[in-house]
Amino acid sequence: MTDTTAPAVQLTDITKRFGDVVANDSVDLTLDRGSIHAVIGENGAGKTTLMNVLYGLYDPNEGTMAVDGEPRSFDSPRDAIAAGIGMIHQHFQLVDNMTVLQNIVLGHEPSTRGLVDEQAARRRITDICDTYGFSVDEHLDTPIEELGLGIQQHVEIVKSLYRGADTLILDEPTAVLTPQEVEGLFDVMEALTADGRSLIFITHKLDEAMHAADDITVLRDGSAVGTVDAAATSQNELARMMVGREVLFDVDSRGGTPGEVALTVDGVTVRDERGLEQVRDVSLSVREGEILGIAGVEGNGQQELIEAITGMRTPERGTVSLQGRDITELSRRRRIEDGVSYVPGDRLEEGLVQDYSLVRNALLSNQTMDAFSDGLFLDWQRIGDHADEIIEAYDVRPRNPEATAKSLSGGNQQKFIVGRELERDPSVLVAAHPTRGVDIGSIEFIHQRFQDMRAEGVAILLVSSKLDEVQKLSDRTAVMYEGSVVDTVDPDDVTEEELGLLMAGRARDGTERAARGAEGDA
Amino acid sequence: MSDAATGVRSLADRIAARMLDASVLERVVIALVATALALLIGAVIVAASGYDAVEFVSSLVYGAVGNVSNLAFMLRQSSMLILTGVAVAVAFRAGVFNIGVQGQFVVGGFAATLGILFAAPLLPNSPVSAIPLLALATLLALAAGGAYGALPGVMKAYAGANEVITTIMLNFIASGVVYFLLDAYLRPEGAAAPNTEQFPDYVGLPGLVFESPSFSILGLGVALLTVVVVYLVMDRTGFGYDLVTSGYQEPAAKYSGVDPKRMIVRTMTISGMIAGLAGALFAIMILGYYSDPNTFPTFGFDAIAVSLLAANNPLGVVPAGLLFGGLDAGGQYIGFTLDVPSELVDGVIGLIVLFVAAPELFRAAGQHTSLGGDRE
Amino acid sequence: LGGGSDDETTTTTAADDGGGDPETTGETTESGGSEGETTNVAIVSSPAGFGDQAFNDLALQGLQTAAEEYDIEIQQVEETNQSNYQTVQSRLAESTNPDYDLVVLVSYNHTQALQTNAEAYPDQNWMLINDSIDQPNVAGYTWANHQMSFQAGVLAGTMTTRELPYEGNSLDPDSSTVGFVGGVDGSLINAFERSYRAGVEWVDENLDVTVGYIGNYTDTQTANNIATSQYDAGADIVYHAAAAAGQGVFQAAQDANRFAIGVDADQSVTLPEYQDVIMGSAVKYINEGTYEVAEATVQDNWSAVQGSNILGLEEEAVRVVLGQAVGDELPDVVTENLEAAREAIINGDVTVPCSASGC
Amino acid sequence: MSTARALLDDQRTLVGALVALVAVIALLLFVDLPGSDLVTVGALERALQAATPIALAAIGGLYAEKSGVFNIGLEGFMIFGALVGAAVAWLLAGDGSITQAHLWVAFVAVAVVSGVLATLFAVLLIRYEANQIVAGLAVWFIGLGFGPFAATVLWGGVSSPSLPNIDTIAVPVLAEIPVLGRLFFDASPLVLLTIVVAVAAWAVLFRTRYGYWVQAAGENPEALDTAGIDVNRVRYATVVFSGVMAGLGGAVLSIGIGSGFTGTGVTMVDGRGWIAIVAYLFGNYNPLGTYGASLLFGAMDMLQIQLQTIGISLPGSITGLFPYVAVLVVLVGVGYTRVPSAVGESYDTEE
Ligand SMILES: Nc1ncnc2c1ncn2[C@@H]1O[C@H](COP(=O)(O)OP(=O)(O)OP(=O)(O)O)[C@@H](O)[C@H]1O
Ligand SMILES: Nc1ncnc2c1ncn2[C@@H]1O[C@H](COP(=O)(O)OP(=O)(O)OP(=O)(O)O)[C@@H](O)[C@H]1O
Ligand SMILES: [Mg+2]
Ligand SMILES: [Mg+2]
Repeated sequence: MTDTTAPAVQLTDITKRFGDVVANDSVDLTLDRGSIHAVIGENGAGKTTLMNVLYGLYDPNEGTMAVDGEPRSFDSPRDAIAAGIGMIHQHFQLVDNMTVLQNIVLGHEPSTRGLVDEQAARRRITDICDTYGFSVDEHLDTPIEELGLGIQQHVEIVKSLYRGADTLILDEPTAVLTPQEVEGLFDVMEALTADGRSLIFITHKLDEAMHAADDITVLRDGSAVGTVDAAATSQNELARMMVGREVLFDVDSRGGTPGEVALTVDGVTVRDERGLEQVRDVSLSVREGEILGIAGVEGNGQQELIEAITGMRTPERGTVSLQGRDITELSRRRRIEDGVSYVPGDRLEEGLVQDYSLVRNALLSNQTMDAFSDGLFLDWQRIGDHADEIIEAYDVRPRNPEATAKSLSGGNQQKFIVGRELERDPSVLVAAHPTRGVDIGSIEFIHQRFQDMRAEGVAILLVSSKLDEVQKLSDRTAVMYEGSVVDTVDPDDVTEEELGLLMAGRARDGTERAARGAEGDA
Repeated sequence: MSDAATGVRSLADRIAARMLDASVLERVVIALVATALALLIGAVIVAASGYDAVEFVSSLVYGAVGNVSNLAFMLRQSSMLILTGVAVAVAFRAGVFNIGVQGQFVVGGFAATLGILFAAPLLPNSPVSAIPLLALATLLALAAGGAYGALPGVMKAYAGANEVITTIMLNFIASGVVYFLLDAYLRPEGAAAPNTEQFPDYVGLPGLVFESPSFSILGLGVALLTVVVVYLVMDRTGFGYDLVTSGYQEPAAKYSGVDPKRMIVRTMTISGMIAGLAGALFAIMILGYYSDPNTFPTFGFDAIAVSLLAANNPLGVVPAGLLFGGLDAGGQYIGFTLDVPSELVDGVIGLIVLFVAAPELFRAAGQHTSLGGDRE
Repeated sequence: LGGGSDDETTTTTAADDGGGDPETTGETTESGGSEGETTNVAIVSSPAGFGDQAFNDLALQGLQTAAEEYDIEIQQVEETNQSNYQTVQSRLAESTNPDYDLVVLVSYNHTQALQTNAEAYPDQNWMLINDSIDQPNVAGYTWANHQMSFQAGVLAGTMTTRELPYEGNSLDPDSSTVGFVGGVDGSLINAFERSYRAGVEWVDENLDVTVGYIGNYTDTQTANNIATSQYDAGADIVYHAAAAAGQGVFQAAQDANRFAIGVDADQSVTLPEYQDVIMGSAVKYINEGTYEVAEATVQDNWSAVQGSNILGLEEEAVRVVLGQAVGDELPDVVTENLEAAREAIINGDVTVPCSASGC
Repeated sequence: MSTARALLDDQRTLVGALVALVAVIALLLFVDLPGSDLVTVGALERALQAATPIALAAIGGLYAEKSGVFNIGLEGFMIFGALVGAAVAWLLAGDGSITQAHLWVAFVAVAVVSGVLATLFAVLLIRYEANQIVAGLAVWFIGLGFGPFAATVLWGGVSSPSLPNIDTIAVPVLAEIPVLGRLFFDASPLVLLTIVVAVAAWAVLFRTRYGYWVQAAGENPEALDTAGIDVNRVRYATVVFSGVMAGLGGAVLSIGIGSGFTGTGVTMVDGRGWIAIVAYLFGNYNPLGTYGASLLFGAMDMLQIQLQTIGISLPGSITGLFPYVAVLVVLVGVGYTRVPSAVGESYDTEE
């Protein structure tokens, strides 16, 4: 603590390039001691990159950093930790089968005569917990994997504090939390700043930033657009800064009249690998020529639900029907053949084979389509042509069908997958986050294609964490919370704010909803 | 124009295209460098042990291709290695480590033997009977090898048992049980050796080009045909695509409609069937009877090296099989011409496998070609 | 270390290879070298390989003895894959540099392959150990394993109820159990086991024999475990028929302070470190067989050895020799019983189960 | 949650099974039941001996895998260990006879040589990111080739001459305890040493910082890295350790309780390296459980011998397969053993 008046962290002119991509373009950021500084921006704006630079994971191409007024440069997180900086990643860095205590002390174990001194560790952790009101010390001997995400996040924070962090970076800490857990986190953040620690808080949610932070810095396309006082700004101003233009709700004519019911989900309950019930007794239906949007905070069962529909997962109870026919027992392959297309949320692992060329990837999930084989053998000629068509229509770059999938940027990978799945002439399309990481121009094109397909009578189930996308495209919106559909609403009748409340497990008017999620519980 | 002819032409085109592919080129280079390095180390060890390294290498070459009968022996070993190599490649390609090819090979050969020994007395004692006998033997070998491969497949898919270990255990078990059955039930009255009786004279493959009692060019033909079929299946059919995709990226395969558990079982079954076929060829072409499996060559293990050297590509198995057949033949020749213990050749094969497993070693050593190539 | 197996650097030297080209010589099988000219002999191992201090080494040793006396070059071929015997044999038969006058094949593993090759190479002379083939160019030599094992049984049966204090080792006269440790449980070793058992019972019907098989001829550790287990269970003498692995039996005997019986060679001589526990060995003179055939080859006297030669007690080709250290301590009744049993077998009064080649 | 429970339950079943085994053995020992012929103190003594090489290799393999490297080359390292042990003892003695001191020096030499070989192996795996399964198999092949080769160079045949082994040591007083005395205190010191190693390995893994690092390196290397510990250094250490332990396991076979090196067939190691892998899987990556599992396999070996000795006649070629079948049964039964999640993946720090 050399200079108590100096800012906790001062980033000046930070530039970080990945090849041609400028992830951070001379960004300035000042974190005042004892304050919370929010960093917001669209996907790919460069938030995480900036934090990784500060945490010593990346070397900046240009720019300087000062901690407590002293210029610093970090070769590795070890240096950053030594300088009192802690980071809680989007993906927790915890060892699942080790206990909470072991995780907290990892790398900084107090030892006596070679053995880890558990008592000493326990005392220090309990101290920290008492100071900030964590309940982590109640679970010290529990393996991480038995704890909920909320507690895991607390463990991460305690771990940083245990290592002596004065400055904490929280990268999208609320994305995986329930609203109650978010509240709890905000309390903790307040207690930390009250104790003189400084926090950087990354989020996509404007209201959270305004609620929790003292200052807000907005990043766009790698540059810092500006820093505002959280108390003196509005959501509209922030949105304008983020996107670079006025944000308007362009609710398209939804047009058309939906036809017969194409997809029915009836009383479906799904458990995950760990045996936890992720979807509870969900029923819904999608008609031909209709888009049913599913909104919800990620991790509320959307993924498991669509996996049950597309045949990636077997539901524990309930039925899935296609045009009135029960397909619950059908394999994924049969469902593809029967016209269920699926844009998966995980493009790296599921949507593409990273080592395959685009031509070979064009065949993925099309293996048994008659169009691509002449009886016994595959017709690589036709598959190649199809790959060309997708590349052309969806503006996939580079325009090289022989390029391997892994050499494409995330957005281009996504466009290729969407193209492949949409061009199969499905009768039902299930899409998870179809425009994630996709640039604005391509988003419009994909949205247009969704609307065209609706006009052609395709039944579309759209899962997206982007509320504006759901609002824009869907004819009806179902909101999922803790594995259940809490409400199904008409997008024209509901504001984004009201949707947000539903997603947080509350009633539209903001009142605490009678614990509906608890039905199948206990 | 027949379909077959166009098929062959487009196949040839594709092979040519493949060979020009940079990543294939890189693999070829890695394979060659790995082999050369392993041989070099072998020669150094030979020299360090006080033997003549030059003589070692030249005898190795002479023993493989020095004269017609050496060549026949090499091609015989190569045929076996190509077949078993393809068996390994199929599984490895799908991401399943079938180390049990040796056991499947033993069981397949045993089934073929049973078929021949039990059916021969029922058929007229004439060369015409060869056709149904060989057909029966082949079918039985395919079935037995396939079943013995499916077993660890099921254990992996449905009980999570690591296939590397189960298949190795099943190798030991196959040899033990086959030996027991052979000695207890198939050894002719009064004979001491645990051998079955000789197959009827007419059961065998005609020598044709080479006048070797244990090698027929038809055997090599069977191996090459298998290679072509496997290549076509892997490269040109939806099933092959499923299989290879499972090996590259299982979640993507599952997404595209592959049932991963079933795929494991199927892959192991096919791999076992090919190994079983190798067993039949071994019993019919090489031995002409069946014997204690503990005395068999370890084709099933060497096949792992063959397949790896070929980057698990069925076409690549052919040159790799020829190379290892040559090493085998040369090694044997060394065994009875030089003092150098022939086990050394086994060690050299192990070194080749080791080096092939670490392509980064060569990349780091400056063998950079334009593309990264793929790692499995 | 047994016999001369460590000075096996004897190899062909191209310089004094004076053999003519065999491919062009006459029809007769007597194409072997005449005296004064180097005789080339190749010996191919059984799958157990050389260094087994039994079978393979004995055969080799006979050739080496012959080489001391005559001008013989020996080429050792170690090949442990039975499926390669076909090729190894034909490669040796075809070889012109040197041209082999005799190829010795150790063990019946060669039989099937030789059936083809003996006909295919009528000019090549072969010696087949432990089996025979009816061809003019094959000398088959089989030793009566069953007879010598019977004798071993007589030795064990006679001693198990007696006392024999020797350097801390002893026999328990109250125990009436002896042991047998075999290599692979199959026809060949079964013959050892059954004849041994018959020999024991010939001495006294009420004696017990416990039996264990290793599963191979190499795992000394398991051999040791089996023998120890048998000593624990009351056996005081264990006979082994397990080639190289048999050393484990001697070790176990030393640890248990009991006795054992060796096989093939006089193991109290070839393994002197165990002479304090080796009461005797069931010996077959394979070395004399190979010597005999090598000599016949040198002297161009093939007809003397050609055909099937089964060598047993009568030919004095197998017998039980008493251990070089312990032997002197044994009571006379041992020699008497052994001699009585030998005569009974030769006269046909006793039928030994199984045959020279197996059960 | 349920997986964790399952793991705990699994531990309990294992412990339960071991307790039951000990109880049955005790019963058979002290009560004069027909089974008492089957389970003798001698058989137990030999089971402990048979468990020793397996347990050593298994504990090494356990550490490597716990840290994220599947060392499938244990069998190969055992072959090298067996060979080097025999060779060094033989060479040291020269023309004289081999003394106990020679044997102990040979053990140290095995540790050093195995350590060097394992370091090379570790460099290939960690630095050059070799495929762990393939490279491990290669080590086996190399052992199968160069082991007998070196034996031939040294001794003129694939096997060594018969060599003496480590003497048993009787601990005064303790050796007098009935049964236990003979089992542990009048036994090969290697048996006792291995038990000590197992306990120490347990303590290090679960009670020291190094143990924490090993566990984290295999489960979530990034977490360890960001905690400031070099993941690859941890892995180098465990891989080298596994090579040394497997080498010592091999040396136990050739000069510890055995009598020299046998190089025919799959050599005297005869699959024990593979069984070691199963032993630590069965022991659920717990060194004590692993020792128990090794003992179980040792006992299995003895069981088939005892069955033969008391005259229950199964063909030897079939009873010899007991351990392999047992491995299959164990693997299918506990196939769900939780494998550390980062096993097989190489780890690069970003940038
Ligand atoms: N390691 C990398 N190599 C190449 N490009 C990268 C790398 N990491 C990030 N990028 C690119 O840098 C840009 C900024 O990414 P960053 O992860 O910082 O975005 P973000 O603002 O955190 O987005 P999100 O809200 O989706 O987390 C993106 O275009 C991204 O694709
Ligand atoms: N982790 C990484 N390692 C190496 N290269 C990467 C990595 N991540 C991204 N890249 C490369 O960086 C480039 C930009 O990727 P990035 O993900 O930033 O694209 P993007 O901004 O999402 O693209 P788009 O504008 O199409 O959405 C691509 O060539 C991509 O292959
Ligand atoms: Mg981010
Ligand atoms: Mg992007």
